[in-house]
Formats: sequence, C-alpha cells, structure tokens
Amino acid sequence: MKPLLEVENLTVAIQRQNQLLYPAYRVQFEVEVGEFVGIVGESGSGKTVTILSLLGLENFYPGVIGGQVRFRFRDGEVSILDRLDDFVRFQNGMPHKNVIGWRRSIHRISRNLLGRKVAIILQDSQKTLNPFLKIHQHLREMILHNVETARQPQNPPGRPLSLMSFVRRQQPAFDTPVSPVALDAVQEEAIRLLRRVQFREPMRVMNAYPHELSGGMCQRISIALALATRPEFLVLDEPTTGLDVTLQASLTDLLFEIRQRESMSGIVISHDLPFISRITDRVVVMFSGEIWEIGPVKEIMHPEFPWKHPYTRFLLQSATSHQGARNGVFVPRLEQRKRKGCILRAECPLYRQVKKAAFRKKCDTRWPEFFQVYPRHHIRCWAFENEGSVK
Amino acid sequence: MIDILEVRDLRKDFYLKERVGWRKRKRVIPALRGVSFTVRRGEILGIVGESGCGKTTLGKLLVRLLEPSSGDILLKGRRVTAMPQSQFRKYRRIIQMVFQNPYASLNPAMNIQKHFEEVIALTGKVRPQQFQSRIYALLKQVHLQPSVLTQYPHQLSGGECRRVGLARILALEPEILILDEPVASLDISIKGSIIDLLLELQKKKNLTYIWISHDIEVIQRVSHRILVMFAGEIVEIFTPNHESQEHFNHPYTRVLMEAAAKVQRHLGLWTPNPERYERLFESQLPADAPNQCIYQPYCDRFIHAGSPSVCCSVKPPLRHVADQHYVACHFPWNEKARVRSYA
Amino acid sequence: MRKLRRLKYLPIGAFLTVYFLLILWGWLDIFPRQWREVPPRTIVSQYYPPSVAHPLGIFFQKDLLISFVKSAPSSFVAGTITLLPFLVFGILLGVGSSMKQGSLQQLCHRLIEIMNAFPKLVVLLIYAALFGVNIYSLLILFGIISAPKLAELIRGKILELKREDFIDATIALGLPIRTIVFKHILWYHGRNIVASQIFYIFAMAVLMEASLSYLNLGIRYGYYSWGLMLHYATSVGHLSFFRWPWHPDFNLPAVLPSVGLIGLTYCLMYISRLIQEREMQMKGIL
Amino acid sequence: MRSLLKIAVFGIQVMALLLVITAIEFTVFVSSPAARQEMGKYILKYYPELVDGDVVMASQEVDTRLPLMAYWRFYFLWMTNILKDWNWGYSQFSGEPLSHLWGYPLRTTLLLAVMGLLFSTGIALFLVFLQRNWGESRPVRWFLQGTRFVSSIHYIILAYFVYYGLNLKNPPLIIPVLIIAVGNGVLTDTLDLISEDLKNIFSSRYYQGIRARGSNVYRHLAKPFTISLVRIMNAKFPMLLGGTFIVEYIMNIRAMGLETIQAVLQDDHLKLLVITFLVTIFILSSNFFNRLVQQKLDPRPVIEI
Repeated sequence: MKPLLEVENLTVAIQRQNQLLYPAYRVQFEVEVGEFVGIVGESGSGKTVTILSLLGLENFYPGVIGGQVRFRFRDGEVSILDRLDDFVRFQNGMPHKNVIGWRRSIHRISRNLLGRKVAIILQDSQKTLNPFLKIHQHLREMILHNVETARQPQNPPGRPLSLMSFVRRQQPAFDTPVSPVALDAVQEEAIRLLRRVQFREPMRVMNAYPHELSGGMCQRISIALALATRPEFLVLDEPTTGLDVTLQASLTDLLFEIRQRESMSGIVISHDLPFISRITDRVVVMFSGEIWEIGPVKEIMHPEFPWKHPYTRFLLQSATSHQGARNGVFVPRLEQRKRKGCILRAECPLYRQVKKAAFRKKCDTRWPEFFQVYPRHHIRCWAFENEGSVK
Repeated sequence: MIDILEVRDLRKDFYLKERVGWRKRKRVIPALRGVSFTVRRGEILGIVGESGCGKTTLGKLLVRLLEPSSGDILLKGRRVTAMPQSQFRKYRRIIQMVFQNPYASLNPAMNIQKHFEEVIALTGKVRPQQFQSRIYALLKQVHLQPSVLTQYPHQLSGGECRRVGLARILALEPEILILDEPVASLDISIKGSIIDLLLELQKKKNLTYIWISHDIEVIQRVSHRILVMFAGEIVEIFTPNHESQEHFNHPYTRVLMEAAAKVQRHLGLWTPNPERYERLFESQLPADAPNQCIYQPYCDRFIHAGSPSVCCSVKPPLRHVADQHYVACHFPWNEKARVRSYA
Repeated sequence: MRKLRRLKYLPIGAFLTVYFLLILWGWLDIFPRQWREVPPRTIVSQYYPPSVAHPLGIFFQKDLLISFVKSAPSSFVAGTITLLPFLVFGILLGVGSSMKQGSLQQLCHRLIEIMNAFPKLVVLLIYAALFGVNIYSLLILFGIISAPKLAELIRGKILELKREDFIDATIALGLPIRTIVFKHILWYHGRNIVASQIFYIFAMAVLMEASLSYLNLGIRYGYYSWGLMLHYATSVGHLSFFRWPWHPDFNLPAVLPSVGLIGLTYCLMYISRLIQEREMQMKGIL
Repeated sequence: MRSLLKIAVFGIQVMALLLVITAIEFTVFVSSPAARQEMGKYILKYYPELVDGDVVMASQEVDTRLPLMAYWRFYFLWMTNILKDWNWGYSQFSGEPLSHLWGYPLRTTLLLAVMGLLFSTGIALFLVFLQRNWGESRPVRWFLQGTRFVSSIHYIILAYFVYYGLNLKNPPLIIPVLIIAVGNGVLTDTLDLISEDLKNIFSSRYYQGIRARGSNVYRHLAKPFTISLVRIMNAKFPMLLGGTFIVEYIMNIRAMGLETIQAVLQDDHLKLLVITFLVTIFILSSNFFNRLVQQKLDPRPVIEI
C-alpha cells in the first residue's frame, strides 16, 4: 500500500540580510495510512516550519523553494508543490520568488484540504480561535464545511491562473440559509462534538467567546473543530507546550483515546519526548532543519537500544535526567549550508572519541548519508556505515 | 535562621472592563487572595502552581512592579509596601528579579557592554576606569567569554542571554533573587547547565532564591521548601522528601504531583484515566469566597470524606502540622496531620 | 546595480540642495538692480512675460524671480517655527498620557483626544478672527495643535514597550523613571518615529503657511510666500497652464510656486516615509 | 418602556454635553477683546433690553465694551431662541438670518466631507487590493507610485490646477469630492493605515488559526476589519472637514468654507460661533458613531491593573 503523505526534498529558506538560511533542508519522510509520525527537535530545529510551509501557512520570504509533497487520500491524489517551479527562479544561487502568485496558487490548493481532509491543531489555541466569534459560530462553520465537501465536487487543484479567479474562488458562506431541520442537525452535531472532547455542559460553552474560556478548554475546542470534518490526516503542533501538568495529563488522555478510536493518520510535532513516545508509531528526529534519524518509536525512545544517532542520544539524556548538558551541547542554529562535511562534528561525542583518521576524514569532507540499521530505521551518520548490514 | 522576607496577607485584584449591551461593567478578578509566608536567609523557596494561580503576580508584587491591593511586605524587618517608589529604589539592590524570557529582558537596541555599564554606574561603587575589569569579573562568574560584550541580544543564544541577565543582576550584589520560570523557555539542552549555574551562585554568594515554576520535577530537586498555590491562595507549604511520596497532605498537591509524575517520568508507558482531571477545568472559580474552601468544588477528598459541610462554610486556615509544614485543609490526607490540626 | 540604487535618491538630494541654495540667496538678498527696478505706471495686476531685464517677468509690480527666491526662506522659517512647539508638546503629551493611571494621565489623554478631533484649519481660522492675523503666532498654534500626532505615536510606542519584560527589568534594577523613558524608550526605540515626524511636520507647516497666505491671512507688507503668489495668480483671468511655456499667456505665476511647494513637500514626505520604512525593517530584524 | 427611558436619558446627556461644550466655546470667543467689541455692537443692535440702563452713551459712538454679565445673558437668550423657534441670530455684517447656514451650505459641506471620506476609503481599499494581489507587476507599482505623488499635492494647488486649469464655471460636485478624497496626503495616509491594520491582522495568531481551519477568510475578518476601517475614517474626518473649507473657497462653492472665510475677513463673530458649533456637533457625532461601532463589534474585554 502506498503511503498517505510523501514529502520529498522539501527545502524552506528564509532571507536575512542578503544571506539564505534554511529552517528545513531536503526534508524527506512519509506517513503510512493509519500511522502517526512524531517530529521531535528543539525549538529552532525547523519542525513546525516544515509542516506549516508545506501547507502554505508560513509568512516569511522566500518560504518553500523546492521539493515535492503528495497526499494520497481515499478519493484521489493531491500534489501540493507541483507548480512551485513557475514561481521560483534561481539567480546566482539566490532564489527569487513571486510571493503573491505563489500565495494565490497554494491557497487554492490548500483551501480545499485544510480543515476538510487535513486538520491542524496549532499550539496556544486560545489565540488561534477568532476572538470576535462565539464558539458555536466556529463549530457551525466547520460542520457545514463537512456538508459542503460531501455535496460539491472538488475543484481541480492545478487550474490555470486567471484574472477573474478572485471572483470565482469565493466559497459559499457558511451561514447560507439552511432549513430548520438541518439547523437542528447542525446543533446536534455540535453538541456531539463537544461531548466527544469531554465537555459536560456543551450549551454553556457554545455561547461563550474564546476569551471567556480557559486555555485547556480552548485546546479541547480546537480538537473538536479539527474532528468536525472527519479529516483523514491530523497535524498536532506542540499540543501540550505551555500547559500545566494536570492539563497536559488530561489532554494526553484525550488524544490517546481519539488516536485509538478514530482511523486517522497524522503528524505530531513536539519537543516533549514522553508525550511523543506515547502517541506515535514512528519518530523523526530533526536538528537545524535536517532529519538525522527516522525509526519506530520503540527503538528510538528505548534508552538501551544500541543504534542511535549521537544527537538522539543526547536529546533522550537531557529529557529524562537533565544530565545532557555535561556531555556536550548541541546548540540549535540556522545553517547556511556552505561548509563541507557534517555540521554536527564539532559537538559530536562519537567524532571526539574516535581517533581513526579515515573515519574523521569522511566526517570532515562528506555530507553523511542515510544508513539503514534496522528495518525502517535510518540514521544519517557516517558511524553507522558498516552497521548498515544488519537487516 | 533569620527571616529575610516576610509577606503578610498580601492581596491583589485586577479589574476586567466588560460591556454588557450599553452598560460598562467592572469585574474584579482576584489574583492573590491573602497570602502570608516567610523566607529565611540562604534558602531556596519553590513556588508551584498552575498558570493563573498568581505565582508571577506574587513575584512582581515582591519587587513592586505591581502595587498590592492590601497587605504588607517586610524586607529585612522593614515595611516596604507603604513607602513611595522613589524611596523603595534603595531597597531594589537587595531584592532582584529574573524574568521568564531571556531575550525579552534585555533591551534589543543596546549592546551588552552598555547594559553592564548602566548597571555598574547605578551602584556608584566603581570608578569609570575600573568598569571594564568589573565587567570581566562579572562575566567570569557566569562562565561567559568577553566576546559577547560587543554583541546585541538577538545575536546571542538563549542560554547566553540568560547568563548575561544574571551577571547584570549580580552587579548590584542582591541578597534575594526572584526567579520567574528561569529555565522554562530554554531548550532542554541548556536547561541543565543553567540550573547548575544558579545553584552554584546560590552556594557561593549565600543568596536567597524564590524559585517560581510550573516544572514540579525541577522544583522538587532544587528547593528546600515548596509552596503550593491554587487560585491565589497558598494551600500547602512543605519540605520535599525524596524518599517517600507521602509528605504532602493537601488533596490539590496530590493531584499536581501525580500528574507531574505521570506526564514526566516514563517514556512509553501510559494508562489513560480521562475522568480524573475533568473536575478541575469545568467549574468556574468563585470570584470571592471568604467563607469557603477555594478548592472544594474540585476536591476528591471532599467527596471521599462524605461531603462535610465545613468545607462549604468555613475557610480552612493555613495550619502548622509538622516542622516547616503548613496545610490549608480541613481533611488533609495524612491522618496524623489531621489529628494534630484539630488538637 | 548599486550605482542605480544610489541614483534613486539623486532627485531628492538635488531638489533639497536647490532649495537650500534658494534660501541662502533669499537671505543674502543679492539681486541685480535691473530686477528690482519695476517700470512705473504699470497696471497692478498685469502680468508681463519674461524679458531681458526681468528673466521671469513682472507680476503685481514685483519681479517674479525675486518673489520666488524670497519665498523660499519664509517657508523654511515657517517650518522651523512650527517645529519647536510641536516637538515639546508632542513629547510632553506623549509621555504624560502614557504614565500610570492618574489625573495627569487622564488630562493628557483627554487633551490629545480633543485636539485631534478639531480640524486644524478651522481652529486656525477662528484664532485668526478672534486674536488678529499674525503668521508667526498662527504657525506656533499650528505646531501645538498638530502635536497630538507625535504624542499618539510616542504613547503607542511606550505602551507597546511597557508590556515588554526589559522595561520591567530596568524598573526592577532600580533605574530612575526618566532614564527609562528618555533613554531606553525614546532614544533607543523612538528616535526614528520622532525623526520621521519632524520631516512630516516641516512639510505640513510649509503647506499650512502657504494655505494661510493663500486665504489672505498671512499677508503683510513686504512678505513673500508661495501661497501669496498663488493667491495673486488667481486674480488674472486670461492666463492658463495649458499653454506652452513660451506663450505670453502661460500662467507662470501659478506654476512657479506650485512646483516649489509640490517638490519640497514631496521630498520631505518621501524622507519621512523612508525613515519609517527603515524603522519597520529594524523591527523585522531585531 | 425601559428602552424609551434609556433613549430619553441618552438624549438629555447629549444635550448637556452640547451645552457644556458650546458654553466653553462661547467663553473662548468672549475672551477675545475684538470679539467682545463686535459682539457688543451686535447685542446693542438686536437685544438692547439685555443691557442695563447705565451703559454710558458717550457722544455719538456706542461704547461697545459691555459688562461680562450682558454677554452671558445674551448667551442664554440666544440658546433659548435657538431651541424655541430655531432663530440662530443674524449676521453682523449683512443682517441676514444665520439659520440659513443649516440649509444649502451645511448640506454641501457635509456632502463633500462624507463623500470625500467614502471615496478616499474606497480608492484606498482598491489600491490595497491591487497591492496585495498584483503588487509584483511593474505597471501596478508605477500606478501606485503615481497615486502617491498625486496624493502628496496640497489641496490649494490641486484645486487650483483643476479649477483654473480646466476652467470650470460650475463644476459638478464629483470634482471637489475627488480632490478632497485624494489631495493633501489623505489617500496615502488612509492607504498606509489600512495596509498596516491588515498587516497586523494577517500576522495575528487567530488569522493563522482561521487559515489552518480552511475557513472563509472574508467572513471571519469582516468584524475586525470594519472596526479598524471605522476607526481610520473617524480619525481622518476632521482633516477632510478642514479640507472642504479650502476647496470650497478656491472653487467658489457657496458653502460653509466660503462663509467661514468671509466671516473671518468681515469680523462676523456670531457667524463664526455658529459655524464652530456646527463643526463641534459633527465631530461629536462622528466620534459617537465610532464608539458605537467599537462597542457593538468588539467583544474583547480590557484588563486594568
């Protein structure tokens, strides 16, 4: 069976004072059907940028400058970045992007996906709900989205640009007159959704503005909004960051339960390793915009598992015992990709231990490749070149 | 040990301006509802609680960034709440605050050198010729290279910014430091070293720390006494004991510690218990509850003890149950403590 | 490419240089005698096209070039007079209205609101009607009543920075309030705002002086102003802009001051916007 | 019944506010010696019963410096006359009744100012739309630069060029409206303010949330955008009102502007007073409208420390 999401060579750049920095560089991974993939990394490692920019939600220049992203849903395939080459051209190694055209193009594609087939739960939900609308207005809109997507045929995503496109791309407003029966159905559905995320008194919540609710309640409401359209793909962007411990516990419970009951695939972005280890099947480890290790969660998160990238080892140590600092510090940074060799070698404990000249030379001169150390477990490090035979 | 800081019945209210139709309404939001405690010289007092329980407000009140609605703060036995700001500036040397975001606590348009010069000139003890040597001495204390001096805050990493902020405060030679989530916004890789540095400084200079955090694991490891807050009130003060888990008695402290252990300890293990925490988030807090236990609407123990009417009619005082152990509950979990509280 | 980028600012620089040369010329008051000598017995409102003796012609018994050159310093003086009350009142009101809750803060805030609400020209007209016409006092009043714009910007900046931790940190360190406000906030974060507002108000003052002169409210004997020139140019019917410049009926008396006013104000506004954009860029980086 | 009572209370409040403001304005007027003299003449001419008998009639000339009480009595009489039979007094210069200011002049000025406001907002919205959707193409950029240049021209010059250049005898009202909407940097200012507000909205977290949920952006941003639009329009209104005065004078439109400047030149202080009142009323009502919109649309509370 083919994977549901395929990301190939996704490169995201940001321009700062005439130099290019790469929050994500040639990121490549895939998500199988029914699988949750966790992306771990410290802040500044490019995990959020990767996901948001492939759905057209980033707001910096130049943003995505290369790559391929393909979703395979039940009723068809959607390629997101296939028209990217029309908008990006390279001149003396610097990309020039027609941002306005690109924005228009990707919005047209992502509008049919976001909130319908792909649901995103952003961090700090209290601020991502519209402060001018009540909760029931939010819910109603998402529920009617569901009805629309069921009724209407999809726009073909790669439609050519036209001057009048802004007239045609108007969606029917979500408060187009609905018959009283249907309205009742909407309300019932809203109540069902709120009960689904364990609200005891849904009616009280429905008539509140977001600022009248606490952070935990808003987080659960945004989960309800995400579930309203029955998405096939769920993105969780740091769902537990900045919440209290009791809230984290309850939220982990909820997500765990949803994960078990609904048939969804998804991505979970977090720097909270215990949380990731509970909710995902596979883990991607990112550092300074690069993927260093991909593997099943049981292998990566197991402290005794022998094949482990040095950075992953460091991350695990510092997450569980605060001892990581003494073994050498990996400082998160944005890279320009101009140096030769592995960018981690200055901090890498393996590099420092091994004095063999051949091994060091490879690290100094050549960019490390992925090596398979176990079935479906890849590590980007020269130290695992020979362990690759284990299969 | 001597009490260096004493807080007596401190209260702080915020006001929320709302509009209902045509009328404007002012709603009182109590952030602190009468808090009293003492801090001894040279100890680390940890303050834990959830967001919105008034930890940060308490910290800001102690350095008088906010003015209390009522109550007193006694710094070295002297009342500082009544005096005007201009007079209090002398006392600011003694009590200093470290803010949560390391970047936001430095002026982004000033380089590090200027930050230091300004503070050293403020002390008035150092002649301008000796500024540079003083700055180098300060940087050495926090293990930083002098090369940071020419840089701007946005060019530094989070850990470096935090160290610069600490060195800047140390120039004033304070006696009490209020640490408002000092490691919460740092990456996990730097956290450990900053905690080490803070502990090292505390030992070397015999500083007093008031360590505000929601990271219970760190607080338990670091502090001598822990003060648990809920909705602007102190519910328990206890000494952490690493051998046994049964040294805290308030039902809320139990919930907090359990959740912390559950969330943070193990990788991979999880037993869902969705009904457990629901009560905490559904109910609305009463705006002012003078004759009621503030935790009663959420309390397990209340149901467990057969819904006694005392909880709804009498506010539990902060009782001394053991050495350095105070609980504000009518029915604490530990039977022995309960017997003592009634004796 | 870099050369081209530099050339972008060339017209602005050139115009400002010409303007300052004109000011110098006007102040030194060096004109050939034949320019000053207007033939007697001319009809007052008659426009005489350029001739050898008078390079731009005669209008209202004055050499057009002389009145054009002498108007430059008066516009400069108008800008300078407005600047001082504007800065003083703007900064005081801005700092006062962003202080802690209190009667002074309330007073400053109300004052800003009230001053913002009234049309500036109407206030100036009424002042002129009540207390007599004097262009200097009118311009000083103009500086005062346009101060709320600066005050609001400063207020916004202070309120925005007040929420930042570094201001709290400086207060907690024990720095005096005046150092925090004037050094940390106004000097390090507000200087671009003040600079751009200085250029803006300069342009506005030049325009206001021209408008008042145009409405016949700045007029005194021997006073030169581009607005006044424009006012006189209205009185001649047969002149028109829509002729070739060498035609005797070309309306040079109206075109000259217009070019001066448009060019000067556009240059000043452009510089003001440039500073604002730099501020935005700085914000993006920091 | 209760709502009626509320409306009545509100009406009384507005009247009281107006009375206070007009009293302050009257005091300002009376504080000027020239105005006192002129107004004294007026009072002696039209309301001789207000002045006590002991006013000295020195020679043929009337001593017009009346005691302050007489002015205050005049003020209250004048106010009651307005409320009773809509008598706003008479022009000191020509003796015509001032209530005619409420007719054509006021209508024209208001029309000019409000239409100018709407036009400038409309054009600015169109330009923002252009900038956001086709801002990369060169002709659009040039067009925007050109608009900026035209907009930086002051009212006097723009109106002068249009009026005398096109040689219009009776210009249709659309031309002054356009001049008011564009000139003196009004258009550029509105454009900048709108695009700044839009930038704030687009960089906010809730906009990101709306996009992430794939919602209808137009629907969601209607409220915040209306709020900022009304705020901008309210802030620009005084400037436009001042602009109409100049444009009317230049284009010779018989409205408030021309009346005002004539009154200034003719020392017609009562007329000036009436005009000041009218301007005050409009600005108050525009502010009131602004506040109403803010109250109705913005549910967010304000925290006060």
